[in-house]
This record gives sequence, C-alpha cells and structure tokens, in this order.
Amino acid sequence: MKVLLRKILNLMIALLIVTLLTFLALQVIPGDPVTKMLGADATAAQAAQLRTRLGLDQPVLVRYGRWLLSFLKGDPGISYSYSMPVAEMLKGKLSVTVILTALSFAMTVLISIPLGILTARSESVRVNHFFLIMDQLFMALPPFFIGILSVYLFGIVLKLFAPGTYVPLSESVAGGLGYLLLPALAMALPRSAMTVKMLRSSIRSQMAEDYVRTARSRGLTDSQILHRHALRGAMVPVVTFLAQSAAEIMTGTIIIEQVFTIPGLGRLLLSSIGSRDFPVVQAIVVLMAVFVILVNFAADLINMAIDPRIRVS
Amino acid sequence: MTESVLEVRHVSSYYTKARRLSGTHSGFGERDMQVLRDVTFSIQKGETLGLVGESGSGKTTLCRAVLGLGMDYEGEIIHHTDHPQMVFQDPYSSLNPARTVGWTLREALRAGERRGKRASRPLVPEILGQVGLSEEYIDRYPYELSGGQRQRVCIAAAVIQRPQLILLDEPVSALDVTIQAQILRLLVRLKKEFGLSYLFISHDLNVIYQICDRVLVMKQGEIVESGDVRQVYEDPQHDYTKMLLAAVD
Amino acid sequence: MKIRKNGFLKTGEIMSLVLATVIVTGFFWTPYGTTAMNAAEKTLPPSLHHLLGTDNFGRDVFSRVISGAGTSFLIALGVVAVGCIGGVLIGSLCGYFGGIADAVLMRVCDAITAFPAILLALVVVSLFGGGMANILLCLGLLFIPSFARVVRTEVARVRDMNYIQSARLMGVSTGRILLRHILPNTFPVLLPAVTIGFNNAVLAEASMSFLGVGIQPPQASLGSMLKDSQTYLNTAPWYALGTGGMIVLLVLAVSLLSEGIQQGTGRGQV
Amino acid sequence: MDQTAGEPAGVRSMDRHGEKEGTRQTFGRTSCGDSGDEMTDRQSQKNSGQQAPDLLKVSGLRVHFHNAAPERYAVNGVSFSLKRGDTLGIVGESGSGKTVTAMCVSGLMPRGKADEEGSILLDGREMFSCSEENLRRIRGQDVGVVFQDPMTTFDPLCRIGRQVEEALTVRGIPKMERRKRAVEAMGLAGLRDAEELYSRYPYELSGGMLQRASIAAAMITKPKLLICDEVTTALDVLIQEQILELLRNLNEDYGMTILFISHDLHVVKKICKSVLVMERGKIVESGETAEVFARPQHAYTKKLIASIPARAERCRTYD
Repeated sequence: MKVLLRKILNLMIALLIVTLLTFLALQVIPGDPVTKMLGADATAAQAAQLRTRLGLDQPVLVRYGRWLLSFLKGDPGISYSYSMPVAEMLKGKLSVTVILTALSFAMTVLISIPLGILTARSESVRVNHFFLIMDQLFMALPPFFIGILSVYLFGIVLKLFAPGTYVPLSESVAGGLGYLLLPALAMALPRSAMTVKMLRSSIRSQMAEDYVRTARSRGLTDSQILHRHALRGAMVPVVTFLAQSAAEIMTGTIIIEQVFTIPGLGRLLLSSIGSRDFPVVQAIVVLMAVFVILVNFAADLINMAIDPRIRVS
Repeated sequence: MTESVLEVRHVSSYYTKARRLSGTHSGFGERDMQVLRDVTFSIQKGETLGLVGESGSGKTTLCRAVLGLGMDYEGEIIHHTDHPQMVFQDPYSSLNPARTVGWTLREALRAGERRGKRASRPLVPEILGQVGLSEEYIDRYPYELSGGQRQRVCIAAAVIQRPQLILLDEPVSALDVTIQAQILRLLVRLKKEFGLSYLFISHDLNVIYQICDRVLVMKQGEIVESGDVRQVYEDPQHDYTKMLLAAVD
Repeated sequence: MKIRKNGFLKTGEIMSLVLATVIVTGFFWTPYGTTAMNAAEKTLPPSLHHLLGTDNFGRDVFSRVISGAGTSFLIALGVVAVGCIGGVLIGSLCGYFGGIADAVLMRVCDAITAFPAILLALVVVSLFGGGMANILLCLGLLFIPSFARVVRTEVARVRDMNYIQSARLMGVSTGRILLRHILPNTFPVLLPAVTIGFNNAVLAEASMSFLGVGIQPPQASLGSMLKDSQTYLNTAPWYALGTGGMIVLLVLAVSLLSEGIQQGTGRGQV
Repeated sequence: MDQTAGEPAGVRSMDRHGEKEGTRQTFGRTSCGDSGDEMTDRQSQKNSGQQAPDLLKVSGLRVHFHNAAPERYAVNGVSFSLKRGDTLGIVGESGSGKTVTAMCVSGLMPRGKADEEGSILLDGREMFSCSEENLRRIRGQDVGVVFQDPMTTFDPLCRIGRQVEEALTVRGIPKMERRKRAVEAMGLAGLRDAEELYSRYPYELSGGMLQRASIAAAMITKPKLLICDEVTTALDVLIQEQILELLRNLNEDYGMTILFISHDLHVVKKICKSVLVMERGKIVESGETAEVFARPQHAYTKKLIASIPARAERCRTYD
C-alpha cells in the first residue's frame, strides 16, 4: 500500500513537472503572439488591452497556475490563430488520434504476444532463424515508410481504398475504422517485431531459471511450466516495453496522420506549430505527455500485480 | 608478545533501517540484525587469526570495516601496517572479466609502484610461478580459468604488493575439496615465504582448525568465544561454539 | 572479447561496408549534382543513366539518396556521439558515486526517456528552426538520458564487484578504476545502446524532415525527399521506394551488425 | 513404505549381475570393471547370493553430452542398486558425473542434449524405454527431487503453497485436498505455521525454511525415491544439521528411500548407510559408509578423505 501511495505521489509530481516544463518552454520561444494576432499596425493600447485579456501581463508562474486550473476544468485556453476555444478545436481530432493509437496498440499486443510465445516454444533452429530475420527486417521498417508503401500498394496499385478520404467516425463507423486499419498496422508492425524479440528472449531466460527444472521434476509439461510460471516472470519487462510502445505509437500518429491525411491531433499540432499558435501546441503536447505518464503508471501497476517483490521495494 | 599488525577496539556498526527494509525485510525466518557489537581483537605479526560464524553474523561487515570499504562504525581500528589486501570467497566475481590475468597483475604492480614500492619489483611470470601457475596464463581471461586457478590469481594479486596482512573471506568455500586442500597449502607456504599475517574468515570450523593459530567465534555481530584453536576445539566454552563444532563433526 | 562469426554479423558487415563506401563517396562525388534540375528529364523511371530514376524536378534520385543518406549518417553519428559521451559521463559518475545528485539526475533521465524523444525534438526544432546543427544538438541532448541510464546501471553493478574492491585496496586511483577497470565492462551493454541510438537517430531525423521541420530543402534529406515523393507516388513510385529503401538499409545494416555482435559474444538469442 | 529399516545396506556392484539380467553387454564390460583396482567393492562379496527386489537398479549407465569431446563421457559405465528404505550417497567433485547420474535417475535429462546408454530400472520399470509422457508421470509421482539452492528453486512470483502442491495439481487432485496435503507435508518438513506460510511468497522465507518447503514439495506425492542433489551446500552449518536431521527422520520414520548427492563427505557420512565415490564419470569405490571411511581402498577416495579438513591434521604440520 505504501509503495502504491508513493507511486501515486511520484505520478503527480511527474505530471506537474511535465506541464510546467511544457508551459515554460513555450514562453521562451521568440515571437510575440499579440503582434501576430493584431498584425503589425496595431496600436500599443490595443496590444496592451489584448495582453490583459489573454493574461499575458501576469508573472509566468501565475499564468501557469491559472492555465493549469482551467486546463483541469477542461478549458486549455483560446487559440491565437482562430480565436476560438482550444477545447473546441481538439474535440473531434482527439478522438481520431486516440482511436488510431488504441487500434495500433491492440494490433501490437495481438500480433506480438502469441507470436512471441510461439517462437519461444519452438525448438527448431530453422523456425528460430526465420523469426530472427523477420524481426530484424520489420524492426528496420519505419512506420511512415510502411505507410507510404501501403498507400502505393493498396491505394494506387490495387485501388482498395482512396488515400485522403477519411470519413469521421460520426458519419460512418465502419468506413472510419476501415480507413484507420492500414495506418494502425503501419505503426504496429515494427513495434510488434520488437516486442516479439523481447518477449522471446524474456521467456527464454525465464525457461533457463532453476525453478523450471524444479517444476519439471514435479511432472509438469513444458507448456504447463510456461503458463503456470515462466510467462508471468517473462511479462514484467515486456509490460514496461509495451507501455513505451504505446507512447511511441501515440507520437507516431503525428507522422502517420500526415502520410494518410487523417485529421487528427498530429496534423493540428503541425499546423499550430507553423502558425505559432501556442495554446494549441501546449494543449496537445501536455495531453500527449499526460498520456505517456499514465501509460507508464499503468505498466507499473500491472507489474506490481505480477511481481510481489516490486510491491515491497 | 610480538608486535601486532592490526588492533580492533570496541567496534560497533549498525545497518540503517531503510537499508534493512529494502534488503531482507520480512516478518519471517531466522534472520539476524546485521550489527557489530563491541568487537575487540588484534592480530599479531605472522599469525593466522580465524573468524568463524554463520552468514549474517557480521563477518563480512567486520572485514569491510577493517579495510575501510565504505562501512560506518564506532570504535577504533588501528593498522600497524600499510595497505592490507583481501581475497574474496567467490572467485568468479573477484577477477575483472574484461581483463587478462597479466593485466590484472601488472595493474597491481603499477599501483604498488605508485605507493613507492619500486625497490623489489617482481615480474608477473615470477608471481604466477609463486602461486603455482605457468607463464601461459598471462594472456588468459578469467572465464578461461577454473575456480581454483582464479583463486590462485587472486592470491597472486593480493601478495604482489607484499602486504603484511591479508584478509581471506571464505577463500576456499566455493572450491572442490581437493582444490581446497591445495589452496590452503599454498596460503600456508606464502605466509612462511613472505611473513604474512592472515585474518581467515570461514563458516567451516574444520578449515579454520587446519590453518589458524587463534580463532574468534562470532554470533550476531558479537564475539562469543576466542582463544587458541586447539583449546577452543578441545574445550569449547560457549554453547554456540559447541553447536558449531557438533555440526561439523 | 572474442566474437564468433555468424550469419547476422557477416551480412551486417558486408552491408555496412558497402553503405559506408557509397556514403563516403557521396560526400565528394555523386553521379549527378544533388540539386541540379533538368526540365527535360522529369520523373524518369529507373534506367542505367538514372539508377533510381529522376524526381519531379528532373534531379537524379540516386544521387540525392546517397547525399541524403550522408546527411542522415552524419547527424546520427553526431547524435550518438553527443548522447554517448554525455551519457557515459553522467551515467558513470552517478553510478559510481551515487547519492542525491544521482537520485535527482536519474529521475530527470527517467522522465525524459519515458517521453518519446521525437515529440520533444519536433517541438523544439520547429520553434527554434531546423538545420543540421540544431537537429544534431537537440536530438543529441535528448539521447543522453538513455545512455546515462544504461551506463549507470552497469557501473553501479560493477562498482560493488569484488575485483573493484580489490583494485581499491591495491591503491588504484578512483579515476583509473572508473576508466580502466569499470568502463571496459560496460562496453557489452553500451554497444547495443549505441546501435539502437544510431537507428533511432536516423529515424528521428527522417521523421522530422518528413514533417518539414528538419533539414531544409534544397539540401537532400531522406525524410524530406520521402515527403516530396508522396505527392508523386502515382507517377514516380521509384522516388519513394528508393528513398525509403535507403532508410531501411541504413537501419538494417546497423542492427544486423549489432545483433551479430551480440550473438557472437553469446549474449544474443539462438 | 513396506520395507523394514534394519535390512543390510543395499549397494552392490551391478556389473556381474547386470549381464545376466540382460543389460546391454557392451556397457556391462566398460562399467565398473572387474579388476578391482578401478573399483573396490566389499558389498558384492558379502551380499552375493541375496536377491531382494531393488527399488532402483542402475546398470552400465553412460552419458555423453553432444557438445563434449568425443571420448569425454559425463557418466561412464555406472552401475549400482538401491533397496527400499535405504540411503545411498554419491560423492564426488565437480565433473565427477554425480549430478548427471541423479538427473538420469530422476528422468530430468534434457532431451536431445546427450546420448544415454545402459539401463535404469525404477521399481522394475525401465526408465530409458519410457515415453516422455510416462517419464513425466514418474517425475513427481515416483521420484521427488530436492535441489541445491533453495533461493532459486522456487518461482519467485508464485506463492509457496501453490508450488508445494504442484505435483498434485498436475495430477488433477481437487483444490481442498491439495491444500490439506500441502499443509500436512509442510508440517512434516518441520515448518511451523504451515497454514500461514502456504500463502507466502518465496522471498519472504529464509534459506532453511525454503529448503524445508522444497522437501515438502518433493514429498507431497509420497514418492518411492527421494533424490537430494547437494541439498545442504547452500546452507549454513547449523541449518545443514537441521535439514539432515529432517531427512534422517523421513528415512527412519517413514522409510523414505533417499539418494543423496553431495561433494561433502562429511555430510554423506552423517546420513547415508552406503556410499559411492565417483571420479570422472566412474564409480571408483562403494560400500558401507563407515567402512569406506575407515578403510578407503582406492587412491582417489583416500585423497578425498585426506582433503577433508579434519581435526587430526593441520596444514602447518604437513607442509
């Protein structure tokens, strides 16, 4: 229990630090949003007025506090470029990115866990070599290149889908999900290859432990040993790695949305960076950071459930 | 009496609570507090002093305190000689896996020279010969050696700077019995040759009996019995010593 | 350390050697100028004259791919150098001395490694401007924590080994213990970290350039070329294939090399 | 256990009887050797003529690991037998083949890593002709094994009770009965608070307690043979004593047959009625423990006994 409380405390601190850092980073960037919003020929009075309205005349920490409070209430501010609430702008896009991430992560888990177990159990040298080579190959394929290849193959050569025609889920669930399958797969494939490799070596090293021989001496079959014992231990590093993968996938969407022209957070982030629309950039970066921290926290909790020793130290 | 090489006076040491928690915390089991309690003894020149006790009795803690390897303690530890050396139990973690035998020994020589022992510089092959290894071992890596061979190299590295005191922490416990006997004989020979003093730590009273002049029996950080080896063997006073003796009989 | 030969190592060696030759040659000479446009030769398919065809400006894709690979290579090398040197420095000092500085620094490192480097790099570089120096510095700094963590763990493990205690008793100075006794033992874990770092750096640079915040045109960069090629996927698919293929080859060569070395030293999988 | 404990110790050389009973001849020859200088055996003369059924009968056992040098046999022609209710020690240094012998007897040799030849009859059943399926049935049911290091012999992520009762679990015994028998076995193995310990994790127990739990796990199916592979080596001397006491009780009170593997002659002397001394894959001497110790015949046995740190001799005097 004590460990859990400490972990939660750490989590809070991490969240605070990340939000603060993001906030500060965007304050030191050259370029004044006020001149940008009003144009070059605005009067000093107009500028000062806008400054007060946006709260830009306050000290940095006060602004951070205000921003954090309203962010927690679900209001991350007002866009400089469009003068509309950031929350409004994020609404539809956030769900697309979240679904894409979830889809891709689910694919990674569904592909890599069974495959990892399968290859770890195989004793054939050939099968092992085949999988090692496939691992290397897929790990070397960057998601955006897989994306481009699949756009070419499925979109242009086979004409199975039309690139750039994403329909929002609100209009057509099947159509929207269908369009997200390929981008999700493009991100999932290299991640799966890495996870398979990791899971396999993790299982192998567990199966070399002394307790496996003991279990064998009790009359357990290899697959009973794997399922009753080795797999649990083997999952600890894999869970941590999967959490990292979820984070990588989330940020990977920025690029893959670009490749498949999906209107998600990534595209919004890029256009906002281009137009120096800091409230939007800030909101997106903080959202992604919070996601990353929460995912890692979840992995910690899962590992605590798996390994009793983590609970006490 | 002859001059002493080491005096330990009223040394006590405590493990901080946090450390204990992270290490071996549990509500169960036969566990001891890892504490030294008012330990006092001295080692005479040319003497082999045995220190016997079970794991967790504080033997290793005492060793670290004596060598000044990051142990906090109360009391006094007075060295009458320079730079005592140590030979560890596990010959597998005692040699740098990334370095050859020759490199390790040359490094010990080099460090010795920096301490101003340039006068009698022995050569690496010569040292290897002294511990019963041929010249061909110079270019070997530790993983190419057996447990006994590694322990010989460790002993070579320990005597290379010609210290007067060597601490031996269970130096033969990890070895086969016939190898144990060889290493013990080597230790005895080197002691005569170089006029060494040993602090010989072991859980095995029989090994202690073979090689030591005097013995300290340690239980939970406390010395419960000490004296001439023969005397302790033939007429143990403390119950714990009697139990230990009965166990190895 | 003896390394047994194996298939991965051999393939990796050959690939790396060929790629290195091509890339180094590319610094001094390419079949065509990397920025030389030729209106008469727009989007030509691969031929003996243009091994990978030409792009929409009539530039030779092969020449540009080589030059872009050179850029990627230099940046990745620089990033790994910055990250590795910084990481080894911080990691070994933290691992050896421990204490509060260690705890704080490692917390920070944890936070940064948990966070995908590419997102941070993206924001920072896009706001401060692209260009090789900025990318290199930014990615390099972001890569320090991952190296520091690996090195720290290993140094902290080795520090308590008996052979280090022995060295201390022999009177070997602390600096020498760190440098000559402990560091060689971190090479086995540092090597995979370096290769992974190299590949991550190649991918990060490509990603950033792909998003238009990295290397700026007309300098050839695999990422920005891939971005351009997307528009002409219909008419000039070789453009995308050649460019992306080069990224894959670069990454593959290094990871095969790493896998081969790990298997050859008995640390890999069978 | 139907055997009275008072029977004469049951170690005999098998090389002569082995051939009669149809063991593969090639290995009967190379086994312990008839010449007597290779193997000194008092029992064979004393006991010839007596034919009580043996629980375990190993004849002409040869093991060659695939990755070893061609003529380097890990076990090279080992023959012995063990009666019900007896305690037999196998003594040797690392590389003597004692552990490999134990692995073969327990049916734990990894498949496809070594060539095994000869015969191992356990309660009249030939182990080498058993299918993997049958071997697995023997493991845990007929043979229980206790290993050297109590700290690594348990899955650290799995509660003690679950592991103690595992041999029953895979045999489909219902949960309630499993638990009852596990607590019983743990009590028998001298663990107080067995109920409480049942749901503990291995890291919460000391080495001595874990070794008791691992004996309980091996005993839970009431196997015919208990193999102890260096069970005291990783323990402190006083705990060693306790574990030996426990094993002695199991043997004396419950008639458990014990095959005790150790490098430590001292320990073997305390618990085994008879002993085999192995060197480089061969048995060089066998007989009643007291007898072998009092009058060792083979040079290697003499050397081993001389190497034991004993009170009588001191390095200082003989160097």
